[in-house]
Amino acid sequence: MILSGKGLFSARVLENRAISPSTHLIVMIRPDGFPEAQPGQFVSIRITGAGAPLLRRPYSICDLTGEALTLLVKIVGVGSAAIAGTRPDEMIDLLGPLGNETFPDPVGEDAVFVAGGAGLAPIVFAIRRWTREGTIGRSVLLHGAECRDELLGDVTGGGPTEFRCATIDGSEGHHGDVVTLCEQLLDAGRIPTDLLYSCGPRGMVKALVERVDGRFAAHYTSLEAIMACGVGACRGCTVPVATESGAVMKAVCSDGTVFRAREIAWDEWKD
Amino acid sequence: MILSGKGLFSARVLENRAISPSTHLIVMIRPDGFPEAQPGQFVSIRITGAGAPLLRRPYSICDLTGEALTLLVKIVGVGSAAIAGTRPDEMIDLLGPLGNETFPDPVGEDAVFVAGGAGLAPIVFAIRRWTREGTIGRSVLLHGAECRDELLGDVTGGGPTEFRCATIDGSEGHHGDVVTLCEQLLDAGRIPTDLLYSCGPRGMVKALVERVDGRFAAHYTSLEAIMACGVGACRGCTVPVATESGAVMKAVCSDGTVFRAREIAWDEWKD
Amino acid sequence: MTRELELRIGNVIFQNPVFLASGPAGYGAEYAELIDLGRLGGVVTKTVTFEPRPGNPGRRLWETPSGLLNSVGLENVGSKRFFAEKIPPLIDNGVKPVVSLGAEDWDQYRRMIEITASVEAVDAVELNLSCPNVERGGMTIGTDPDLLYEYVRHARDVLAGTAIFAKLTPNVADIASIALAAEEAGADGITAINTVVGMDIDTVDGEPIFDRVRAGLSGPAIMPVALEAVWRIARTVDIPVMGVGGISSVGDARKFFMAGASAVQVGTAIFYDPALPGHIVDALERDGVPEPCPGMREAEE
Amino acid sequence: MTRELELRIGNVIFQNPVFLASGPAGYGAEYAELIDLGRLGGVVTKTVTFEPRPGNPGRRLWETPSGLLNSVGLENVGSKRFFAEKIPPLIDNGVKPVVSLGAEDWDQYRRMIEITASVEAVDAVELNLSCPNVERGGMTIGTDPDLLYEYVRHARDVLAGTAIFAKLTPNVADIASIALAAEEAGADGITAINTVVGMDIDTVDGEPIFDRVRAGLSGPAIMPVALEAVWRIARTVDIPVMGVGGISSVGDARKFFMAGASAVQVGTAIFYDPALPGHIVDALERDGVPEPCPGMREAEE
Ligand SMILES: Cc1cc2nc3c(=O)[nH]c(=O)nc-3n(C[C@H](O)[C@H](O)[C@H](O)COP(=O)(O)OP(=O)(O)OC[C@H]3O[C@@H](n4cnc5c(N)ncnc54)[C@H](O)[C@@H]3O)c2cc1C
Ligand SMILES: Cc1cc2nc3c(=O)[nH]c(=O)nc-3n(C[C@H](O)[C@H](O)[C@H](O)COP(=O)(O)OP(=O)(O)OC[C@H]3O[C@@H](n4cnc5c(N)ncnc54)[C@H](O)[C@@H]3O)c2cc1C
Ligand SMILES: Cc1cc2nc3c(=O)[nH]c(=O)nc-3n(C[C@H](O)[C@H](O)[C@H](O)COP(=O)(O)O)c2cc1C
Ligand SMILES: Cc1cc2nc3c(=O)[nH]c(=O)nc-3n(C[C@H](O)[C@H](O)[C@H](O)COP(=O)(O)O)c2cc1C
Ligand code: FES
Ligand code: FES
Repeated sequence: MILSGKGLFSARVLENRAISPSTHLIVMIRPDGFPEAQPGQFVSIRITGAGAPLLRRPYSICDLTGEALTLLVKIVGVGSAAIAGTRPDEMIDLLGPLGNETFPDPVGEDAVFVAGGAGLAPIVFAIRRWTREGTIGRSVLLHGAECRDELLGDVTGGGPTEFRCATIDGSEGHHGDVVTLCEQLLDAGRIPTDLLYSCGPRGMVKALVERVDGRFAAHYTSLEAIMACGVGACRGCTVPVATESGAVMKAVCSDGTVFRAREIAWDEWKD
Repeated sequence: MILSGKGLFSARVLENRAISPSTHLIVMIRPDGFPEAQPGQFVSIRITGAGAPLLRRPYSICDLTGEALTLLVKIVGVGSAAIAGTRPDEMIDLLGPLGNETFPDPVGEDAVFVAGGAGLAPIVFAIRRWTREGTIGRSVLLHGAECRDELLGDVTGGGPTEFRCATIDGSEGHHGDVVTLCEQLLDAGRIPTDLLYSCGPRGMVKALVERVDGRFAAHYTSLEAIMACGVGACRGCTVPVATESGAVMKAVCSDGTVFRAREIAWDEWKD
Repeated sequence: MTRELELRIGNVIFQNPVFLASGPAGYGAEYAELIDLGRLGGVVTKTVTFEPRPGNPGRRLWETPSGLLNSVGLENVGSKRFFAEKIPPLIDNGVKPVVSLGAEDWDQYRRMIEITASVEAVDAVELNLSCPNVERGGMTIGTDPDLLYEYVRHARDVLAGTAIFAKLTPNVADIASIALAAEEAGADGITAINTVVGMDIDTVDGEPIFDRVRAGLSGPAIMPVALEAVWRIARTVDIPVMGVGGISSVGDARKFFMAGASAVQVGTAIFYDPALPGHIVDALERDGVPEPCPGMREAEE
Repeated sequence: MTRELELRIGNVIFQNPVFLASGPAGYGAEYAELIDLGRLGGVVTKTVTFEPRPGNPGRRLWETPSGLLNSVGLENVGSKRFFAEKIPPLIDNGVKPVVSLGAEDWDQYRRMIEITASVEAVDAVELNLSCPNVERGGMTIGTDPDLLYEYVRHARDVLAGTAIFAKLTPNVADIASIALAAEEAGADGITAINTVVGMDIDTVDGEPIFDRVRAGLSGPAIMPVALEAVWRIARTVDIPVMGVGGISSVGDARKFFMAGASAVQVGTAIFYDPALPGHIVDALERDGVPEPCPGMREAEE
């Protein structure tokens, strides 16, 4: 599927709210002409100012309504800090919507969402949209983080049926990693097994594939990779995908961001 | 003369006032231990933030009292814009005081000061200090700029006996360049001829040397050059100075900033 | 004091001297929604090799201060699919392709030239004699004037009437002498520069960023290096030079013309500023192409 | 997994492997108020030539993206004044000088080596075989392994017991082979890299920034280039390598050790952060010297 209509936009910041000590929810006025987008698509933001980093920074669309475009930005370096520091009325230069493969609509089925850290962003978009549109059955969101301060809470607005979190240090929710939480809930028969949607650190997604993937009818994951062009041109963001004729290189930006998790040649994909 | 005591300091901004559309007067709390300095000395400021320009930016001391250190900053590029954008309570990382040759005290004599644009800074320091200390006789400040908006006005506080300005476009004061103004005042016998102190664009100082220098007992000028170290080490800021055995290279930062204007080999010094 | 916009190489005409560099823009089509490709002098397509190449495993991109390291490794669909699928959409949309031909080894290279000769729609090629990411061929050819002569000579012999640019690596002691060898072998123009060899290390895991360790540095960091290479080459050869390397503003493009370039290519900058190539065309249309610096043609000091 | 801080070259001991690079810090004394020179492994003094040199006319410095171009042209006071006036204050203050010796031509070089041999206080030198700013000698020597061999060999023969570092230019196709020539000629260590050749143009007056056109690029922009050079050299020679080029943080310094360097030099960064060399010493004292990457010694792919 090739989604078209991408372009360069300048978006005015409406609201910038810290939802954890290091993460901001940035709501912008949807720019004129900004195309319809699907969960799993992203925008790429130009960092400006004296000698800012060269490359744009990719951010999943966290929500898109008729009026607003929302991003969830975790501060991890200079680019994210600049974006998280924007104030209402400032303009953000963005390229998008990018990505051609998105989270497929559950069309009424139940779904489990596993989100690690800022991987929550595209998951939130999926839950909000499908809940608004009534195309999802029961939805369970499992959100993992290192500690309480890293948890992003349920920022889904018209959220999931059920929300649970896990912290490695046990400071809130399940004590341990979110994959183990998922496993335990599966063992206990407490969560549905139709669809699994995930986004988060590679280690988390890989663990999902190894430990729980087979127990779901399908597992879709939105991947991240360092990107330059965002449009499939530079071949910089590739991920090895297993095919019958061996691993082939797919571009996360244009062949994704969403892949069937078990197709990824995880062992050949180094961070 | 080698002035010592230079060091790295962090100075808190007390006040930042625009004195023209492109120029700011920045008053900082004099940092603990910041040494005594003389007119013609400067500080070198580190521009921070993501990928800011590498080199520090040199700024003449515009005033130094027991409590405050003042700079005059004209916005011409990214570094000056960053400094001019600092807000009260922000800290400025500065290296100084730098420069070993300074404007000599007039010890009671009369003096003419010619300042082009932001070249006003070290001149202001000289006038304020010598007026405070009562070591100067009659003082005339001639200040030139392109147009009214570029004029900095008489920011000297306890200022000179007389202040005149010149604008190239005639939008304020004498219509024409400040050197011609100086020449006319000399011709009319309206200004003293003991000492001339100058600072400004090279073209201005060169014209002073060519056209009026000989009519003063002495002419001292504070020079500018692109600098890296600011301490005489890198030999990047050199100016050719005529000596009996031909031109020798002197460092503006450590052999200056003040030179006898007629010693500069102006024709060999390209900008 | 400005020059005409049109760039002519034999019978081949480019409407203006602003190109997309080989690689960053892929096959062109990927950027068609973001850059008005038809307004440019041409699009140098990403280097194609006779057989498809999967490219390098592991990380492929890494930012450095004002620079970008890449280790894409010439991933491409191979000559067959390239000419069948990638060239027609460009031509159909009024985009002028300059086909970048890779050289893995002599045999592959000959076959690549041969198939290119058979494609009538293509009348301009750039020989990538300089990619630092390929083990065989690539960089070796670009650093050895004799070998380079052979490669260019062969292309010249087979591709009559085609405009041939030889793209050089800066990772040599004297790029001008390499350019001279290309000129003598019959190249119609020189493209300079390809990426500068570099690497980076992840201090957390204590390992090189890239599986293949070395990568190619591009972006503003290398602009002064590219500019000097263009200056030196333009003083040495009589054929036109395409300047490339770190151009990230209209002013940068102007510098390359002043250094003696007849055309410019924009690479890395399109990642953050896809509007730049168009802005350069605007500026040249408005102000003309800058003349070379007066000192450019003077004898070497 | 860390190494000792002390660096030993024969009988010459440096208390730690952190140095100031030749040039930016002048003769050392200029920075004495800002950098605690006695805490460092040593200070490589700015290159000195037998006769004094006035340096280049015109502009000497220009900033580029994350880089600095310089065309100082080896301005120095000459060997006589250097040994009489510049070395004693360093020694008296407990600072370890490494004397950078310039090579204008064979004759001047021989006299430079001779006078150096007569100064007992000096037991470490760096041969600057690579400055791009001098017309005669300089870059030519550093790009020609045979010539370089002669120069290093001569220094080795005359300066018995002295630690000799050969400083190399990156402006070559294969810096490792040059390093090998230096090792074979008897150098005790390699310093890499000197500046990368570059230039810039003033778009307002349409003239090159520097009178001599070409200049040397330093600073963070060249860090990936320097790191790769060090990696390649360290895999090739058995003598210690001093890494230099764009080090602007403690993390950068760590990268050079991981790439195989036995010591690091800080140049351009002291202009904006004079505290950096001290911070690197602090970090090494706290965490030890990082081990080379596991892959560093493996056979070349
Ligand atoms: C398709 C996609 C969607 C994303 N969505 C979100 C989101 O919704 N919210 C969010 O907070 N983050 C998201 N990210 C990650 C975000 O792009 C990076 O955190 C950001 O680019 C880091 O930039 P920086 O300048 O702050 O950090 P840097 O200083 O550049 O680097 C900090 C760390 O981040 C790593 N990094 C740098 N660039 C990237 C990159 N492009 N992708 C992954 N890691 C990188 C570096 O290796 C380093 O470890 C997404 C990434 C991708 C590829
Ligand atoms: C000893 C000394 C004292 C100075 N005192 C003052 C002062 O009191 N007030 C004031 O406003 N300015 C002063 N300057 C000039 C000031 O340092 C420059 O305007 C500033 O460095 C420009 O930095 P930027 O990043 O804003 O401009 P850039 O973007 O770097 O450049 C803008 C323009 O300024 C020129 N420039 C860059 N660096 C320098 C430099 N170091 N010196 C001169 N020109 C430069 C460039 O060539 C360019 O034309 C002084 C300079 C020196 C050497
Ligand atoms: C991601 C990427 C891929 C590249 N691929 C190629 C290529 O296939 N063939 C080629 O000749 N040059 C390739 N290059 C080099 C560019 O064409 C150009 O020579 C170099 O990047 C310097 O220009 P820049 O700084 O404007 O990018 C590539 C550069 C980048 C950044
Ligand atoms: C202003 C300046 C002067 C230099 N002078 C010399 C020199 O005299 N001798 C020398 O071997 N290298 C000289 N260099 C090169 C540095 O020693 C160093 O090799 C290079 O700058 C790269 O390191 P850096 O990026 O840390 O500065 C000079 C560099 C600069 C910036
Ligand atoms: S970022 Fe360029 S191909 Fe994905
Ligand atoms: S700036 Fe380094 S000598 Fe003056």
